[in-house]
Amino acid sequence: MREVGQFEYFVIPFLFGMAFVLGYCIIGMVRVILELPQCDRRRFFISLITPKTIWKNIRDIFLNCLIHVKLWKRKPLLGFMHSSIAFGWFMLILIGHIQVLWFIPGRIHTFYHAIFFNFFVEETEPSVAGAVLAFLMELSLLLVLTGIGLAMVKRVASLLFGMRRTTRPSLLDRVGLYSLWAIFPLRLLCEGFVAHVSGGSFLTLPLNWVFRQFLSNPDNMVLTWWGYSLALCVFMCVLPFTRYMHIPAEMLLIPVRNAGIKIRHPRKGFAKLEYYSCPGCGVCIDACPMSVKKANIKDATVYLNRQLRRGNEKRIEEISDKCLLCGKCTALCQVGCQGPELRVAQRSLRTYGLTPDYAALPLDGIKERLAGEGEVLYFAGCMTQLTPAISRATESVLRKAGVPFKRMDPMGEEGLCCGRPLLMAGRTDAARELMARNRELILASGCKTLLLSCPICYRVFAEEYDLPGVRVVHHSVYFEELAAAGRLAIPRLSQRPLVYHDPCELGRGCGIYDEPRSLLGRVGRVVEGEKHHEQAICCGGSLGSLSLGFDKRKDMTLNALRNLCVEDPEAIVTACPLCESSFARYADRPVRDIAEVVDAAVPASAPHPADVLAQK
Amino acid sequence: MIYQGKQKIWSDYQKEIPDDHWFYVRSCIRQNFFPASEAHFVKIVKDVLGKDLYETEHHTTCGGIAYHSDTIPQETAMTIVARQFALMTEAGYKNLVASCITSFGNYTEILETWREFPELEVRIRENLWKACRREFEKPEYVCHASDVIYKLRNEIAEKATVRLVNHETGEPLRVVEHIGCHYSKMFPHKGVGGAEYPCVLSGMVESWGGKVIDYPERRHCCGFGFRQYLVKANRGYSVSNTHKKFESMEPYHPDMIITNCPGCPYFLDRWQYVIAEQTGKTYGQNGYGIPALTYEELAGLVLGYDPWDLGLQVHQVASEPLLDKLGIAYDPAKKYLGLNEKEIMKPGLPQVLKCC
Amino acid sequence: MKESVVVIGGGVAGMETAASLLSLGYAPILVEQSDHLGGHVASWHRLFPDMTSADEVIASLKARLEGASVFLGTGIQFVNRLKDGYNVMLTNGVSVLAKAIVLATGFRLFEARRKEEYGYGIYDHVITNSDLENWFRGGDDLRVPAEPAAIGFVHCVGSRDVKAGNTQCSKVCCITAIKQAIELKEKFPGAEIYCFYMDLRLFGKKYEDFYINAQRDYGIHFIRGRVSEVGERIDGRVIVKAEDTLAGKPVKVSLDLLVLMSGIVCNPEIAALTKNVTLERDEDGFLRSRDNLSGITLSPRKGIFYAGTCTGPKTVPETLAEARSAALCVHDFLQGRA
Amino acid sequence: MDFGFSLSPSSAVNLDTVDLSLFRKVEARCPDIRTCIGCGSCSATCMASAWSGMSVRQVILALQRGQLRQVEQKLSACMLCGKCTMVCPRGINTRNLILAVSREFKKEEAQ
Repeated sequence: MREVGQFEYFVIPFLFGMAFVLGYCIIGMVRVILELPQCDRRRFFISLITPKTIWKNIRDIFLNCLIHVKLWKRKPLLGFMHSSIAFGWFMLILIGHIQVLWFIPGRIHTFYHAIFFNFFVEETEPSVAGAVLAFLMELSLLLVLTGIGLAMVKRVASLLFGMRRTTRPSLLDRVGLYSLWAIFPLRLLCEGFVAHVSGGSFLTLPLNWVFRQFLSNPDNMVLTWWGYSLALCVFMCVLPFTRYMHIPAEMLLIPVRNAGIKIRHPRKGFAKLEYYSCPGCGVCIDACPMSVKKANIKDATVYLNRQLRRGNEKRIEEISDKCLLCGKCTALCQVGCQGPELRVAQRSLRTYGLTPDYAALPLDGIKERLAGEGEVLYFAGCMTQLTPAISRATESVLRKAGVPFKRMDPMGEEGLCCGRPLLMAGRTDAARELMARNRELILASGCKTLLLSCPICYRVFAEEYDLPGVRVVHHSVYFEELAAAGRLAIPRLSQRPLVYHDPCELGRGCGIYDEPRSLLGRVGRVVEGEKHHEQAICCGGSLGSLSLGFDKRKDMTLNALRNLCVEDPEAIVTACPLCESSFARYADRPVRDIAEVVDAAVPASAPHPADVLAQK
Repeated sequence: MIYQGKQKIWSDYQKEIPDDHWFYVRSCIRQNFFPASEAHFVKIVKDVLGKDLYETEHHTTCGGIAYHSDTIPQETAMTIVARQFALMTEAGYKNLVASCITSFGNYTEILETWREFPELEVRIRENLWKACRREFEKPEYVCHASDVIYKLRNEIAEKATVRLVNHETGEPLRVVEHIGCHYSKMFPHKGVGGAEYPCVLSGMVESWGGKVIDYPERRHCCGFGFRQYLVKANRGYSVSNTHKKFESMEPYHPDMIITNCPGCPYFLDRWQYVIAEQTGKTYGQNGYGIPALTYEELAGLVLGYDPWDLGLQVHQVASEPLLDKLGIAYDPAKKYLGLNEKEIMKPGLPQVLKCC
Repeated sequence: MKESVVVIGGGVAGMETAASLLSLGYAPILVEQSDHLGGHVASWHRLFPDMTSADEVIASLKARLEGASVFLGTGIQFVNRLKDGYNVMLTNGVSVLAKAIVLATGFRLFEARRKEEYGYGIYDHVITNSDLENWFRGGDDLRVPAEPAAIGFVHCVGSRDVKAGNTQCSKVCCITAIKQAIELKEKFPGAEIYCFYMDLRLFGKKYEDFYINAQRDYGIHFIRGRVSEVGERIDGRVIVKAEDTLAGKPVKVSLDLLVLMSGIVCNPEIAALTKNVTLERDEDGFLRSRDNLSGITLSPRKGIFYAGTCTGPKTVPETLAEARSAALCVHDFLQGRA
Repeated sequence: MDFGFSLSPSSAVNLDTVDLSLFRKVEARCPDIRTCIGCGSCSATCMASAWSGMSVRQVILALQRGQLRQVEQKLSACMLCGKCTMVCPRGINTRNLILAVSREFKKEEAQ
């Protein structure tokens, strides 16, 4: 009948597809690496030979690309669906190659023998190894088929998979999707036809028995092999132009990211990898706080990635400007696509006819006022100027704790912005100029601690400023430390439920989740909103969005409030002046900054612990 | 422009102007810059129309220039004016006629102020008594000399030998009338026709056959503005005002401007030269300027006086094109001959503005 | 027999008062000088804030007057005080004895011609708010050009102006100007529309929405500054000068049409009416109520009541509410309760 | 000839000839610019206004009056902190407006 080594024409489509997709990916990879700035490229190459990162890369690729651990965490069914396809397919390829190595080692170089193995061999299952391999193959195939089945269910009932909204696939996406769906049933069919010759296992052998009951001419089955090969070909040929490009792209993304490289240009190098790594799953649509309004759905990161691939400049601009930069899409994204960073990079591409000039700022006067030694320097920030209750409470708490401090921006006097809003708008140069001035002031003040009320300021001071010898701390953390050290006598007041809202910049931005909760826990009973920690919902007031008007934000704030009030808290506590103002506008219960809550809890007349000690 | 609308306004601002027996006070500026104008006013009123007009050499400035230049206090200005009134009372007249718009405004303002604050009048009477032992009665009527000509305009028209029409085409001349700010802007009811559409000059123009031009900036000041001109640093502002007016009237191609104020004809005339030098632009035809005349000069022209006797040669802008349009004969050779044919010297010619 | 009440003035205030008196069981006698009911509202096209048709408002008021005695084209010769009521002598020779009189004598629109500097009646393209409404109603007006490129509105013409003799705010002009500006913009979408205002007083329900719409959706320009003077250009367009007080700079603009928002001033005919029966008037010339808080419809005299704009500028809904209130006061008075 | 004085340019804004091109461009990006009521909240709250004269209100007005140099001068020290957006009673997205102006502004056109 058939002999190993005989060439069959039906493998040509597969070989063509394989050659195309490999060529495309190799060229793409080289281009991406070349587009990296030189320093980043060097860093990447070094990481590839550093054992620590090698191990990290392998682990990440395995866990993320094959197992989809993030999806498992989010919704096991969704995770199972994805990992069954990815891991199952991977196993098919892997075991396929083991089979080739085992039975026809001379053919390993042909590529196609591993894919069409059963066509070219006979009687493999009598050996124990053959039977085990065949069993494993069919187990993997079953896994993939289960995944495909689930995928089909998901297309009609995405809510079962924890996704309220999902993307509308493009035409090519559909072609890719249907060809992907076709590959594995076809493979089952093919292998079913030849199982009596090639051998098989628990799936193909019964199938083969059924087929042979009514199929007389076994040559007809060559057509199915053609179908299988063509399905593979179609899938591989459209792959670069569909969401499935994420499969190869992510494998490069992981090592590049692990090398510590950041997005510098929205279209080149790392950014390109990011948007090609987007699987288009649409998790970010539900994640996006703007999605409460239907009109904003098309502004989720998945659409940004799609438009970046297509080069639709107008939409790219719109999507980039609208985003609140809350970072929730990144937090939930299984490939960790950095939507906000992509957008900021896009914003920074623009040229402006007007460049700010901060030369007129009376630096000397402020320096003179700030001159001192070793005190805490409190920078309230612009937004806190509009919520004086926060700065007053902060000052009061500091006083009660006996912490000597100086205000960097007293109410009503010349103040500077921290520079973060400019960075968010992509005006990096202006931001750097402003930051240089702030830095000068801070260093001139001789402080050892820079205390911030506003997470927006906190993030930029912590991440972007070079302040040797100065500790940058947010008041929620600082007060928790004071309380833990016994310098703030907080009598545990009650079991009243207080919900804590994670400000985007403090939570997802800087990873500060626990200290505010533990501080708040000293005053009352901390309850959580429906979504919290890295899944917290932006208040809608973010400075990150450039184009979102005031009237467009109300629904977001209401949605975030709804989320916070599931446990019917007595008050909403947050640690950001902007969140506080946004919520206070529409909330049906008190909204407080954590500083206000702490200040109210610490008795005004309480003797300072240090004084008490001194008296003893 | 709805002419009937203007007539309706004019009917609301009918000012009572006495027919005869006037006490005439001259203008400081006009005596110097346009002496022939005042001379011809006296001549026309007294000799041509046979009215009673009294003048005294004892009258002084009304203090208006000093007052508007912030160099004397109001009380001083009032006392000066009180002395003029005393002269009038002593001469037995009750109708005051001022040659100067600022004087007219000054007299009106002071009388209105006394009406509102009678104690001030008492004090001024004391001041005057202490200063020169004089007493006065307030005039029954205060008029401007142009009010008198307005009143007599039809009598003049009857005696006129020239009409304000282009003698070649028969078209009425396009005349810009410019009213001094202090005529009716302070007290609209004290001026003929009010402040917005005064008809003291337009009445003369229409009565003598011309056509009045209404251009957007007709209300604007000539640019003198006292402090604006008198302080050299402000003169740019003064000339800019005048420039604005000329830019606004330019599309109407006016043949002439007539004025009833001492400063206006002077600045509307002289600044045309300065504007021409600074911007290279002239507003009349063929590089000439637009002649800016006093109403007396115009009255003199229609009555057939010799242009050089009327003093048209002392204007910066040449009046010859206007005289040609009107068909008035003049002898170019006599332009710069003064009284008794004495040579008064020819001025240098400017670079840009065309003069004869 | 039903008690007679004389209602003087057949504008919306008089009509509503008479209708309310009718339903309270009295025999109102509505006296109107002109030949039609509805007063100023009858000459208007649409009313803010819902763009209600003025004709519909008048028609529904008329419908409620069924059964009342209405004298059109009739003035008042004199009113005499009797021992127990008043004798009202009408110009048609009818003499009415009534215990109560309601004055609903309304207002006059400020004679825009008196602001001479704006050139109403002199320049070819200057009209008033009332001329514009007449044009909206389909009346011909040669002053409105076929395709204006720029249109201006001057707020407060004759209002809040010592020089015009009226220090009061006419209350309705701001919103009327915005309404008319929007209507004109709808008719001439290509025209730039400028509103020159001293203050914008948009106090009523939905007024501020009107304002935002005018700015946002119609792109109407609001310039804070009172027009100082208007001149006519050689091409017949008007040139308007004002100070842009927010910029601190003079501003000028050429317009194809200028609309003057003539204000509400007192009706001078009140003087003749109150010859025999003295009724005090405020400094602004409007009738003085017994008090301006709780007795706005009460005159200082027993049996004489006020309704609507005879006591000061008011909007249509305020006028109607006040008319009903006046009818109730009359009722209380005739029942001996006040 | 030097008279020692010269014509001074008019300070009046002539709306007939005013250059609104920048305003129109900004308006297209940020239509709520039209709804400014000139209340001055933005300037009053501005962190930079004290030392730079920064004023969004005046920028909006200057755009509508075609005074491009003033636009530049009144915007020169913006730190984009967003306080003006927070306080605007009309909800104008002033940051977007400032960015739109900065993008569309051309120095050479302002001369």
